[in-house]
Amino acid sequence: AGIEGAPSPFDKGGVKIALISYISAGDFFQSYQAGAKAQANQLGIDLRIFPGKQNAAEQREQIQQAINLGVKGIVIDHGLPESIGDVVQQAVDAGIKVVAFDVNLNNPAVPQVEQSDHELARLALEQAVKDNGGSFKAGYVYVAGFAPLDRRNETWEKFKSENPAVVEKARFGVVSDTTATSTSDQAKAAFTANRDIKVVFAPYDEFARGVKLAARDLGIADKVKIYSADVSTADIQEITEDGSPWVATAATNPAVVGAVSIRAVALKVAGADVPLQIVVKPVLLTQTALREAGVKTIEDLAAKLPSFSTSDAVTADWIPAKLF
Amino acid sequence: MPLLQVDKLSRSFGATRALADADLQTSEGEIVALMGANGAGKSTLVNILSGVFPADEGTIRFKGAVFAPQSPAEAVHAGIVTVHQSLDRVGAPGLTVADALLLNQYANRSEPFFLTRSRVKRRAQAILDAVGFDLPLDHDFADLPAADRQLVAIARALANKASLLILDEPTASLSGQESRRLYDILLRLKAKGLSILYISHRIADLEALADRAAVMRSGRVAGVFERPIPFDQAIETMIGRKLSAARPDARAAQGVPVFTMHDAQLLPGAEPFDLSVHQGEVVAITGALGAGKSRLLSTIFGLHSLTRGQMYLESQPYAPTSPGNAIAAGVAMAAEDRHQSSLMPPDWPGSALAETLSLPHLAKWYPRVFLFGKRERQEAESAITRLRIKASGPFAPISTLSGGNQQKVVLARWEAEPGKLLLLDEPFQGVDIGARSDIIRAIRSRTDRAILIATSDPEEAFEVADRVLFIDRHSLKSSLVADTTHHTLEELPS
Amino acid sequence: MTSFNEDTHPLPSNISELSARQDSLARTLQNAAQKGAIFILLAMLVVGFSAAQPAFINVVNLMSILQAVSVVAILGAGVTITLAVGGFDLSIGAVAASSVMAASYSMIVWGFGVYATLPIVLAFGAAVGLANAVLIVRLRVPDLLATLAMMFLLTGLQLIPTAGRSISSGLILPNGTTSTGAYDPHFLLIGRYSLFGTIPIPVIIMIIAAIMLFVLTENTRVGRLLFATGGNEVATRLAGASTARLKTMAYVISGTLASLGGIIIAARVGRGDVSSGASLLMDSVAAALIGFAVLGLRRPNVFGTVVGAIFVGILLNGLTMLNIPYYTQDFVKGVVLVGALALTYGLGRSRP
Amino acid sequence: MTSFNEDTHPLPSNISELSARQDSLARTLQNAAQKGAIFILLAMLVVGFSAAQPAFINVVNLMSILQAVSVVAILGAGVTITLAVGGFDLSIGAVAASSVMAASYSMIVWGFGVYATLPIVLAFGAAVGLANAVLIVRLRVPDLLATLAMMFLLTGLQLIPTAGRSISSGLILPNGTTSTGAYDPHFLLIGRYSLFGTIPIPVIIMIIAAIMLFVLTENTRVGRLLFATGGNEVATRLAGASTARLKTMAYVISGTLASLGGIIIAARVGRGDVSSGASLLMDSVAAALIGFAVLGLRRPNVFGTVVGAIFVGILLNGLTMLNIPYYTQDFVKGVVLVGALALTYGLGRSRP
Ligand SMILES: Nc1ncnc2c1ncn2[C@@H]1O[C@H](COP(=O)(O)OP(=O)(O)OP(=O)(O)O)[C@@H](O)[C@H]1O
Ligand SMILES: Nc1ncnc2c1ncn2[C@@H]1O[C@H](COP(=O)(O)OP(=O)(O)OP(=O)(O)O)[C@@H](O)[C@H]1O
Ligand SMILES: [Mg+2]
Ligand SMILES: [Mg+2]
Repeated sequence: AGIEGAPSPFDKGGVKIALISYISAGDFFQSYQAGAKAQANQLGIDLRIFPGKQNAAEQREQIQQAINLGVKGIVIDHGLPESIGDVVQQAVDAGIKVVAFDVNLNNPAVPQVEQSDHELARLALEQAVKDNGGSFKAGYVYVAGFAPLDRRNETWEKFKSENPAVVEKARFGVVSDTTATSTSDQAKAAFTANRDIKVVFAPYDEFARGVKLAARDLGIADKVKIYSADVSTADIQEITEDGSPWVATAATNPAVVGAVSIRAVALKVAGADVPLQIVVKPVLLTQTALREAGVKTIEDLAAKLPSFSTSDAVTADWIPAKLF
Repeated sequence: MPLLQVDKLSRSFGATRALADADLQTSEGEIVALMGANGAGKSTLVNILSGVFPADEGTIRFKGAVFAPQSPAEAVHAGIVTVHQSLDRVGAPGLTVADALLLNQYANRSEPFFLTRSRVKRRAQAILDAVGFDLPLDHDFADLPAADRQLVAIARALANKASLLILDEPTASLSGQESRRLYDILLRLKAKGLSILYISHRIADLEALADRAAVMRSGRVAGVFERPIPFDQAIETMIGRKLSAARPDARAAQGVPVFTMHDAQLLPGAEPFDLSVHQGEVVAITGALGAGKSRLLSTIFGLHSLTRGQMYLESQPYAPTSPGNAIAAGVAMAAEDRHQSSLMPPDWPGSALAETLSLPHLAKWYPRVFLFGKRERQEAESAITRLRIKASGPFAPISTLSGGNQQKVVLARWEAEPGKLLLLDEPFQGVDIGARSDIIRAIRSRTDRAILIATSDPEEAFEVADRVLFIDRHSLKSSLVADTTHHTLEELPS
Repeated sequence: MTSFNEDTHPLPSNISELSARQDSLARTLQNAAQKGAIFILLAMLVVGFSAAQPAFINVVNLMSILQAVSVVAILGAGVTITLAVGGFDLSIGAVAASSVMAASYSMIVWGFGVYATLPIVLAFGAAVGLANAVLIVRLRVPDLLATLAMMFLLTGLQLIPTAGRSISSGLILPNGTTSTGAYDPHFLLIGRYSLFGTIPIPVIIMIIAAIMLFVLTENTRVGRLLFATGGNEVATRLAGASTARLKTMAYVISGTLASLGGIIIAARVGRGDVSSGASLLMDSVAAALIGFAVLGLRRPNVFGTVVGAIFVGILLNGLTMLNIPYYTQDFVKGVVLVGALALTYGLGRSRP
Repeated sequence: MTSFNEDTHPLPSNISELSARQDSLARTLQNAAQKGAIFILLAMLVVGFSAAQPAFINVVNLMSILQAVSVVAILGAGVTITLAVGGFDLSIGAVAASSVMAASYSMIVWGFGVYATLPIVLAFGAAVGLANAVLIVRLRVPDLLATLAMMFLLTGLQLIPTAGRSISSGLILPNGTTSTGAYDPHFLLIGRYSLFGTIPIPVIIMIIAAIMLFVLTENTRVGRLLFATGGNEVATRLAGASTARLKTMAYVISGTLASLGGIIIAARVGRGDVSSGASLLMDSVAAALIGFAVLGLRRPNVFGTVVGAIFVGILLNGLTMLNIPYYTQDFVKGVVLVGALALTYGLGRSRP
């Protein structure tokens, strides 16, 4: 089933597009995929989703597999530029249109959709300064080696050098099966050792959840404030809960980013021009704002905060406006 | 100059002095029998000579030079080849019988690096042919019955170039036929100048082979006897007392049979037979290797089912489906090959003497679920005195007992509780002559049950039983009533 | 598995080197050092950490250490039981992870409360244990293989009902309906309440589970038979016990304990979080294996497992207090482990 | 491990059920079905996938399947060897991951080329294997425990030189200097070049390694002794072999193979990525264990391991082609595994 009035090949429908993820597990990526799928449905795209297992070598195979399958376009969702750069070039050479999300391939033929981790971290940190002034003792949750966290870390490092009165007293973090509880175990140790920590920057919602649990367990929820990035329904509930120390998070809607990625690749397949950089702006969600608006779930959020649920980035008149 | 000269060799395990200043000599072309009660220190001496562990004190001279092997490989390299007592030290599961036969050759690199299946088979067959044994070369070693494992160990040892051959109870699970074949080979090797140290509790072995007998007692060599060896005197030196006539008085079978088999067929194609065992009666079953002794006993114990026929226990139909079933009905079995069938590995819970004893009786001895109380200890202490088990205490790890003493513990286990029918498969493997009569007396002192013993040694059968049955191709053939007449091997159908 | 035992006994002990020659004082000392190696190390850690950071030794912190290790200790006890019967349960991590999902699903999608959810989740764990047992006992699939397959199966299965998303209030199901349930506040107390304001419930659960399993394995008939099955299955069968039933029991206990661990995680996190359970598995296996060294027993034992879990917990907590970067922590954990093991196993065994 | 073997031998056969009663034709058929279960399933999968998606069966796709499984197969072969000596190497995943880091460090920080990097990395793997062997053979730490400790140690160690960051060109080291090296293009070819444009180098490496190890384990003296060590260490020592040397050899081979796997990953990925190799351990263990079932051997064997790896590779590739979501894939993998195992092990063993 094609779309009437759409440029070829979307007028006939059944366009094969591959979505190749580096990571599939977790709410963010599932939500991203859901957005992509929804957008693809509307455009009559036959979307092939390749599962990501945080295995860069396998991602290479999958790109090759997609080429074998004869897809018209490929969306790359995260990954390591070094490991996929050359296969992406192969795909481009084979006439396949490629769009990348949050991975800088440095390839003029490959537009990049960005949710801008730097921007996310900056928004959260600015809020922290607004709430606590420019001088405070901070705890910081970070695990190196995860690209988004590494990028958010760059902003944190820059922030520290610009605000010398902000002191990082403790740095901890675990990524495991039970990221939240393991992080909370560490946070408890860190709080116990450093009673003067007033602000915790936890730029990943699982981290923030763990820190909140620790603060609650230690009975110091009223003495610390947590700033984070990303959002989910569960997060909203945790943030708006009575006495929650989790006061703000900066986030984009992953579903929207997914949709934008599909639109970008569709436009390229249709032969339209697409900017090389497509930024989906994050929004800052504070505890107060969420409570006032009575937001309970992501869906509420999308309904009450249109800037969260839609993006006018890369669109065309033949693409239906409403996503869900 | 003697080939091997052992001087004042000592070795202790904790408080136990397993070897205490033992002296021994062997010369080329001589078979020296090493006799001694269970726990006398025979295997300890063997282990030191074959490099399994070192001595604490004393010297060994081999071929004139001081010899103190640090590993089994070193001993083998020097020309000392050993068949060890326990059968769980022969081969490995997952390897074929052919591989097990060639294991020494693999280890000393006399086989080429690359192997082909056909070559391995050919070489293994050659080893078997040299000794005239017949074994299934392609089978997994773990599937071999105890006797066949023993054959593997012997064949393999004989295939090595050795100047001293040590055999620690090589005939413990062999029948007369294989034993006699082994005698032939050993005598031939001896004629070629090989020196052989031979350990056995079977007088028949020693009569056939020994040029000299060294008798060990409490870690020392207490006496040396030249051929013709006065066995009565040797045994007295060994156990410190005269051996009373082991054969107990024959008793008339009492009342109704405890256990009967009717028209029973063990395997398809085997001839059906009848069997009945009466209360207070000891019936022995003997026959060649693979004749079906173990099959018969384990069928009664619920490990297999009859292909035809019925069994009755005290006139009730009896058809156990598992050992648990059989035990509940009052039938107990001490299986052959104690390592596989009865003992826990070292250091594992349940590996102490008392715990080995109590395993089948836990529910009876500890009805309240928790293992509190002294029952286990008491039972163990009583067994130790009753059967003269040599151990450092009721909770001595079973692996620190000598082979014969381990076997006594296994027997004591089933002797500890009353029952209707007791099945003993090769019960006297490695048990010394003195202890055997102790055990028989202990077993017979209870008249409340029937006992069925499987043994490959006909002499032993006549020694212990009121009645001896002969089994061939999985079918019971003839029944001989034991009497004081001394049956010789030749009288038996073969 | 018997192989552990064999590994530590290059030769059965009746032919192995014994230290009788050494004079008995030295021997006793060495023996004590060997048995106590882990405890000596533990004491050194505690003293060191307390000196460097006095807050380490306060009760609240000690409680948070116990709380942190409770799940691993409970799962480790399950591994211990399966090790005792000569098996190995690789599925516990996945069982715990899917129990988190099951608990969340029960409350959020089905709208059940704590009293319905607990039995459902525990039954789920027991059922997985039973399935493992069927594979192992009936179909004779080797333990590692059967539980590994089960691990993969559960890792996938837990994601299917929600199409891979985590479960929290307002979850939109694959069929489009929005679920209206929420975590029962009483359920959350399991993870968040502290008795007398000091002893967290998970710690109490851990202690009860540990004591029960300790008594079961060390002081009961069944425990003896469980170990006997692992030591020599044939011998145990010939002694009249049903090893099939014993093994089944071990796997069912292990599965149930894993789901108990999952319940605690769910009650701490307050949502159904997607994970494979791989790191939980590794940590519990580590605890169970370190347990071999505790008291120098060299065999699976529940007490050792719990001590092993606490040992690692103390190490990680202390290092975090000293603000040691996380990547150094794994390294230190490895080094300390190797050291403790070398001490326990290496002592008194000078000969190769 | 002996325990595998014991599992398959519930009773020594002289007291176990004999199958002689069954008539021989039925038995032969059953035997064939049992030995071939995995192959029959494999054939069914291939036919099914090809029917549903013709692109599945083309050469390029089959090669990418082989390429995808090459690392797992190589690591699995290492696990197989350690299983053969009755041990278990849990550190291989970590060795592979740290080899990726080592290779990257060598090229990017030290500026070495491919010819210096390869021996360095392989030597690193061998050294880890040796360290494992020292723990196991000299200090008598149980295999699982020693290699688990090594796993933790390496997981931490690999992060220390770069303070936990991935290694790519322009990396800023903890001491503040910027590294100037880059991946040697020749090194990258190891992961990315295809012989005759069709056969990728990793596949060739896998085939060579598999053949060498297959011959070593199945057709040499040493191979027999390795299996003998695993089956009965005491017996093997008493036969005059040095089981210490054999075990050491097995762990060194295993470590070296793991670093070889790491080299392939590094050459495919093109940078030192911290997260690489997370699931490698489980996947290789799975391959090695599935290998037991291949040909119905019920013991570790290199051929089976490779087939096991390919089996899983085909399954995952086909499911992906059919656009099955990732969580369903894990589930299907588990179900197929359970099925294959039940078939192989369950057949011909009707009695519990
Ligand atoms: N008809 C048959 N079908 C199957 N196996 C048979 C048959 N006849 C003989 N056998 C073999 O013979 C062996 C008989 O073993 P069994 O242990 O019962 O004999 P045994 O007399 O106790 O031998 P041993 O003296 O070694 O204890 C079996 O292992 C079996 O392999
Ligand atoms: N590892 C050990 N630890 C403690 N005691 C041991 C150990 N090995 C042997 N012993 C003891 O040493 C003594 C001699 O044992 P040995 O095995 O040499 O006896 P044996 O003469 O071979 O007896 P058998 O005829 O029963 O085989 C026994 O008392 C035994 O308990
Ligand atoms: Mg002996
Ligand atoms: Mg027999």
